[in-house]
Amino acid sequence: MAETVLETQGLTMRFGGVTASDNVNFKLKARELRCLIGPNGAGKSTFFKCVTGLLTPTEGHVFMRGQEVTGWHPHQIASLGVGIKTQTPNVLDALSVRENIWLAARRFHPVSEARDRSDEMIDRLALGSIARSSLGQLAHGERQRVELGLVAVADPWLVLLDEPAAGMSAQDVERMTAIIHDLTKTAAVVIVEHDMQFIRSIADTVTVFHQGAVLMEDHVDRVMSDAQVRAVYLGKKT
Amino acid sequence: MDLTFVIIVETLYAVASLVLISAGLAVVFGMMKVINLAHGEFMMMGGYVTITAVGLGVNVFVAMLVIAPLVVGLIGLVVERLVIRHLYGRLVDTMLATWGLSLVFIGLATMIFGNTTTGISTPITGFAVGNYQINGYNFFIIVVSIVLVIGIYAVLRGTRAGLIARGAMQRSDMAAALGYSPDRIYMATFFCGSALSGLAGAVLAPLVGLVPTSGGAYIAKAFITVIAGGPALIAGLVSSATSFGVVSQVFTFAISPVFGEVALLVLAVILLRAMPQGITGRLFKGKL
Amino acid sequence: MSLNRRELLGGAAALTTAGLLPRVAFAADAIKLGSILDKSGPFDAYGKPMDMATRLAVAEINEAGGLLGREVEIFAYDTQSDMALYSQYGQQLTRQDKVDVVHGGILSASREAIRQTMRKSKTLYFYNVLYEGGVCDRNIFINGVTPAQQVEALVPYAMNNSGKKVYILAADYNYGQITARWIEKFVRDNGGEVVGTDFFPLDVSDFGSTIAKVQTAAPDLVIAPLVGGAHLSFFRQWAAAGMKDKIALASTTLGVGNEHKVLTPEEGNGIMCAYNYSQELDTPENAAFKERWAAMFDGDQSMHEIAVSHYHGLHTWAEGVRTAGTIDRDAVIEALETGISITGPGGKVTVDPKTHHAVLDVHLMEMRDQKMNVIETLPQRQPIDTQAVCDLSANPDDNTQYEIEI
Amino acid sequence: MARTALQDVLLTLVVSALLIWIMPMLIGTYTLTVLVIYGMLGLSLGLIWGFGGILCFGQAAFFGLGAYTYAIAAINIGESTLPMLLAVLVPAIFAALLGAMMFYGRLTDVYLGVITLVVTLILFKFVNSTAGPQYVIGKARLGGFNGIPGFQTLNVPGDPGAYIWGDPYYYVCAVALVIVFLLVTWLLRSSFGRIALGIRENEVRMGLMGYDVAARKTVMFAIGAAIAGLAGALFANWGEIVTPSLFSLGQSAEIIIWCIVGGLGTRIGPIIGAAGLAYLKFLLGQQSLIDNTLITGLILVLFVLFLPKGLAPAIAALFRAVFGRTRRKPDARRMRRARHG
Repeated sequence: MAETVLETQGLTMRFGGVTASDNVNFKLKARELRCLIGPNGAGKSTFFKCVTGLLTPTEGHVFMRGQEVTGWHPHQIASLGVGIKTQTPNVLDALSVRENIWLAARRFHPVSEARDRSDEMIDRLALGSIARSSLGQLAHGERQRVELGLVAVADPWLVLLDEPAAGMSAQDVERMTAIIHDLTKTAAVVIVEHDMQFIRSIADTVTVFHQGAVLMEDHVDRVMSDAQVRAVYLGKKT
Repeated sequence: MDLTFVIIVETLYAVASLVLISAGLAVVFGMMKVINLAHGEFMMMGGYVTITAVGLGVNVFVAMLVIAPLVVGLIGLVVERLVIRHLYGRLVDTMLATWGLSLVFIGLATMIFGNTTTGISTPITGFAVGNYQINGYNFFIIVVSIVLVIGIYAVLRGTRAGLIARGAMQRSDMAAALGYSPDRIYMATFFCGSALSGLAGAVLAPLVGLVPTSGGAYIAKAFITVIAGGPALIAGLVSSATSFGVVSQVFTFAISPVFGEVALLVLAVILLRAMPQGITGRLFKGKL
Repeated sequence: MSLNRRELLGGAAALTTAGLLPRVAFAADAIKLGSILDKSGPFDAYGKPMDMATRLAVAEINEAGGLLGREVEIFAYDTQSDMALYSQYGQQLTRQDKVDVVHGGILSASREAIRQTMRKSKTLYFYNVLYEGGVCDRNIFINGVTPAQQVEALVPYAMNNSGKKVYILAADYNYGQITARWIEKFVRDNGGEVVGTDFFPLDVSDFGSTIAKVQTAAPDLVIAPLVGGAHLSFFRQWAAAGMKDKIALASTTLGVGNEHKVLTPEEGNGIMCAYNYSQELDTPENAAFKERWAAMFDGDQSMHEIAVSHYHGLHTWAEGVRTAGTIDRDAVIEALETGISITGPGGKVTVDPKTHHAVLDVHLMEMRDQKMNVIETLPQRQPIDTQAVCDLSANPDDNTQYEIEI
Repeated sequence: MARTALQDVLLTLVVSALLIWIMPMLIGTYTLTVLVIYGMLGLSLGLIWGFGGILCFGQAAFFGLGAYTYAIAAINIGESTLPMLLAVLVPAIFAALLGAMMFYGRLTDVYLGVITLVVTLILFKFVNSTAGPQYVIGKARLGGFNGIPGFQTLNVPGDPGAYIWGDPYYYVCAVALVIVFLLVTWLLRSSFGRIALGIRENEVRMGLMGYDVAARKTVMFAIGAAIAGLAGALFANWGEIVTPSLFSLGQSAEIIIWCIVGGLGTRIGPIIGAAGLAYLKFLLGQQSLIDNTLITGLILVLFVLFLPKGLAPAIAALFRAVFGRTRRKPDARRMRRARHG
């Protein structure tokens, strides 16, 4: 049995009178790939933010590799070896692709090793041709890819991705899927996603959120065919 | 007993004058997210306009309440067209440009009026409360501030322009979507803000000696009051002016005016540290 | 030893820089007078008339044939009310322009910023402004009024006109602090009592709470050594509160920069003060002086206490040079130390050899309709405060500003 | 970074050696000294604002703190070496505490500006009201508005009698500026500097990468304060008096104007801006036709409107245009973001 890398117990987040995340118990094993789905406002993103330290939960606990991290700052969580990609592309616009990736690698490695690793990552992501361009000049898909590179270059054992495929072309999505599969060789991956196409192509186990709570958690095929899920979410979509 | 009354009046006056000196800045900041660091100099100009007008034989109240706001408002309009207009959306750049403008105005005022302190006498006489004499003009300032706050509230709540303004405050693109040119809204707002600054400077002029650098004494206080007040225009203005006014007066009476000022500043640091979005960023959310 | 080293370095620097300046050669024949004043910025109300006084005095000296048959040329710098510029221009005057004497400095801070520079470069220095007293340095001559000269006269006069309980409101800096202590001493000496003292930094302009506080103490007299534009607010707020007719008011500073012309008659009337000069002084010297001033500056009448003090200083220096027969610093100092006197618009001014301060007339005045009417003249007051601590004939190497223990 | 580190250092050394040699022939060394000191002060803000994205409205506070620390320590100690060190350390520690308070509170932008402004005001008001005899530190009276004159000025370390004064002092200050400049260059080339640049660009991303943003900004802030403190101590030695006006908002304003005019996001820009504008102010003091403040204000307004990147990048662009060397133009976005921190 693989180790549990991420666990939440009774995770609850309230904003004023609204309960955005309601008593969520969640477990993720090493090298597992998990998608979180649910309609808008189902609490996926709140859950994501509580786990990554962008929000401090009102109640409940977050554990990573058995270590309680509730209320930690994002940088402390990231320092454990957790890679995080937020919903909107969060990159360093004025710096070049190489500098972006180098900065991520430098956090965990000395200068020269960071350089080698970022070169390697640029090759792996096929970014060589634009390595010197600044991020502000790149297309959306390229920026998303670079951000994934930032996450991957740090050798995380847990990766949290918020809508990685949003707004990307089919070709970009394909490339993204390959990168994510690559990541699962060494890391557990959590993906918050809307795009059903993408989820079908990548997911194994899926957790469905509804009104802040976990509605069901099962294999993607069974989830897709579940009547209740279809009712709250898919039915309106497809 | 008499002293208590005097202290209450002085405290009310402190709060009122903070409201008065911050109102113009608050309007411009609230609506346009522009921090006008030349605000103090607009007040200074309000003072000079009043003194000049009174010198030309105009009734002092007319000069203070009508002429000064109008003239300073027009100066504001020119400034908006020439400078601010080009810098919308660039908060720090507008701060720097208006800072530069404030220096320009100080320089101009020095060249025109010289550095000699000038002033006019207070048009309202003092009166006795028990054993104490009170400055009657303080009441005038308190009344002007109250009228001002109610006036701003009424305009925002009750008029069409106020509705548009509130819309622009929430979402600057919304007014545009409704078919109002944001350019004109900004122009109007800046005019109003400048006029309020001019009014404040005019009303306070009889109490202080006026020199071209007088504005510097106000801008820091107004800036702090507005930022600490946070996003809600009226609630923010009143709540932060009240906290600062009361605290500074308590320390002024208990120790000395210097401690009063320092207490105000220390409170500002604590407030902003505890509520980085200002008082109304945390409390009174969604109020005006 | 260290001093010699400095001189050497300073001299070398002046040589290299002077070589590049052609105008030095042009002015070689004239006596060079350095002037360093705030002609702009917040203190220009003091500085501008002082600058005019400089030009008037030098014009008079030159019209009378100059000094030692040489013309006096002014090297003037505007320090823009910025203390850092005093250091800068002070160096410029001594090292580059190599002037023979420097007149100037307004605030005590500005004097202290350049005094050591003048001393090190052996440039004779005149500071001609009313100040807190106590400077003891053979290189400097001071003919402003000191607290003892002024307060000793003002306090009994003001107390006689009001009563024995006194409240002091003073500017919170060197001058105000020291003057407040002198006021306290003289109030006690005259059988009175100080019921309260408050100090205000120079930028305080709201005195509402203070006025309430003063009323709680219920004094007969308020003495206010307040300084500058912000503090002027006190006098207006005091009048606005209707206090003018309830408690008497005296000041050691109001009027020095012609502030009484800014206050309305209702605000200013009845305020008591004591200075070396008032435009209303009824003497032939003053009448002639005002006429010459008006003739030179298109009818201007902005002369005030410290501008006249400055004017006195310039003529005192000129008299010293004439007596010495040379512009050599040491010779001029010795000549001045003989106790030279001049008679100017403020009366007779005599150099006190022991302190390098001035023995002068103090006039008691009362403000009335934007004028400072002279009530009484107390002739030839000694600077007894500085005399108590400073004796340059016994200790010529002294170089301190004493704070006189009272 | 186009040039290698070695080229950068060599270029700096050659250019500065030339300037140190030539400038005294054009301007008196006494004036030159203060221009050099202001240059250092400009550089201190240029570093934390242009490269750290921290908009500080109170850089003068650290300048004044350095000057006062030096004056007070020099009166008490009587030899200048330790006071110089203290003058660097005290502002740095003060900034570290203030920075930690602000950055761990996640204050940014205008709020940062307000806090630094308020802290400067508090310091100014406090120092300004210390005229009374009760305000004494050791043997040093704080002196209130009049400041502290008459302290031991810079001497050859270990020999309190051997003053460094006049021309030699100019060379000391100029060399100090070159050393600080090289240290800043080194800092910006190091990982710390590149990470700081990343933080300026996007704090959230740098946090998600695992960098402790607040700690790094605090350190950056403290380094800027240390440089400002050193400039303050040198200034105290130059003027031989320290006054509260060192802490004033006007002084802070000037530093900001220097940076804007010289060019943010460059190392040399703030130095040029500082020296140039200070010299202009000095020249204007010799005329009375136009008010000085007016000109300063006009310069600031015109630069913000028409040359928001400042002189240094503009001159560099001109240079490239004239000599026809094509290099990738600096991204407009980069400069703007730098300003907004």
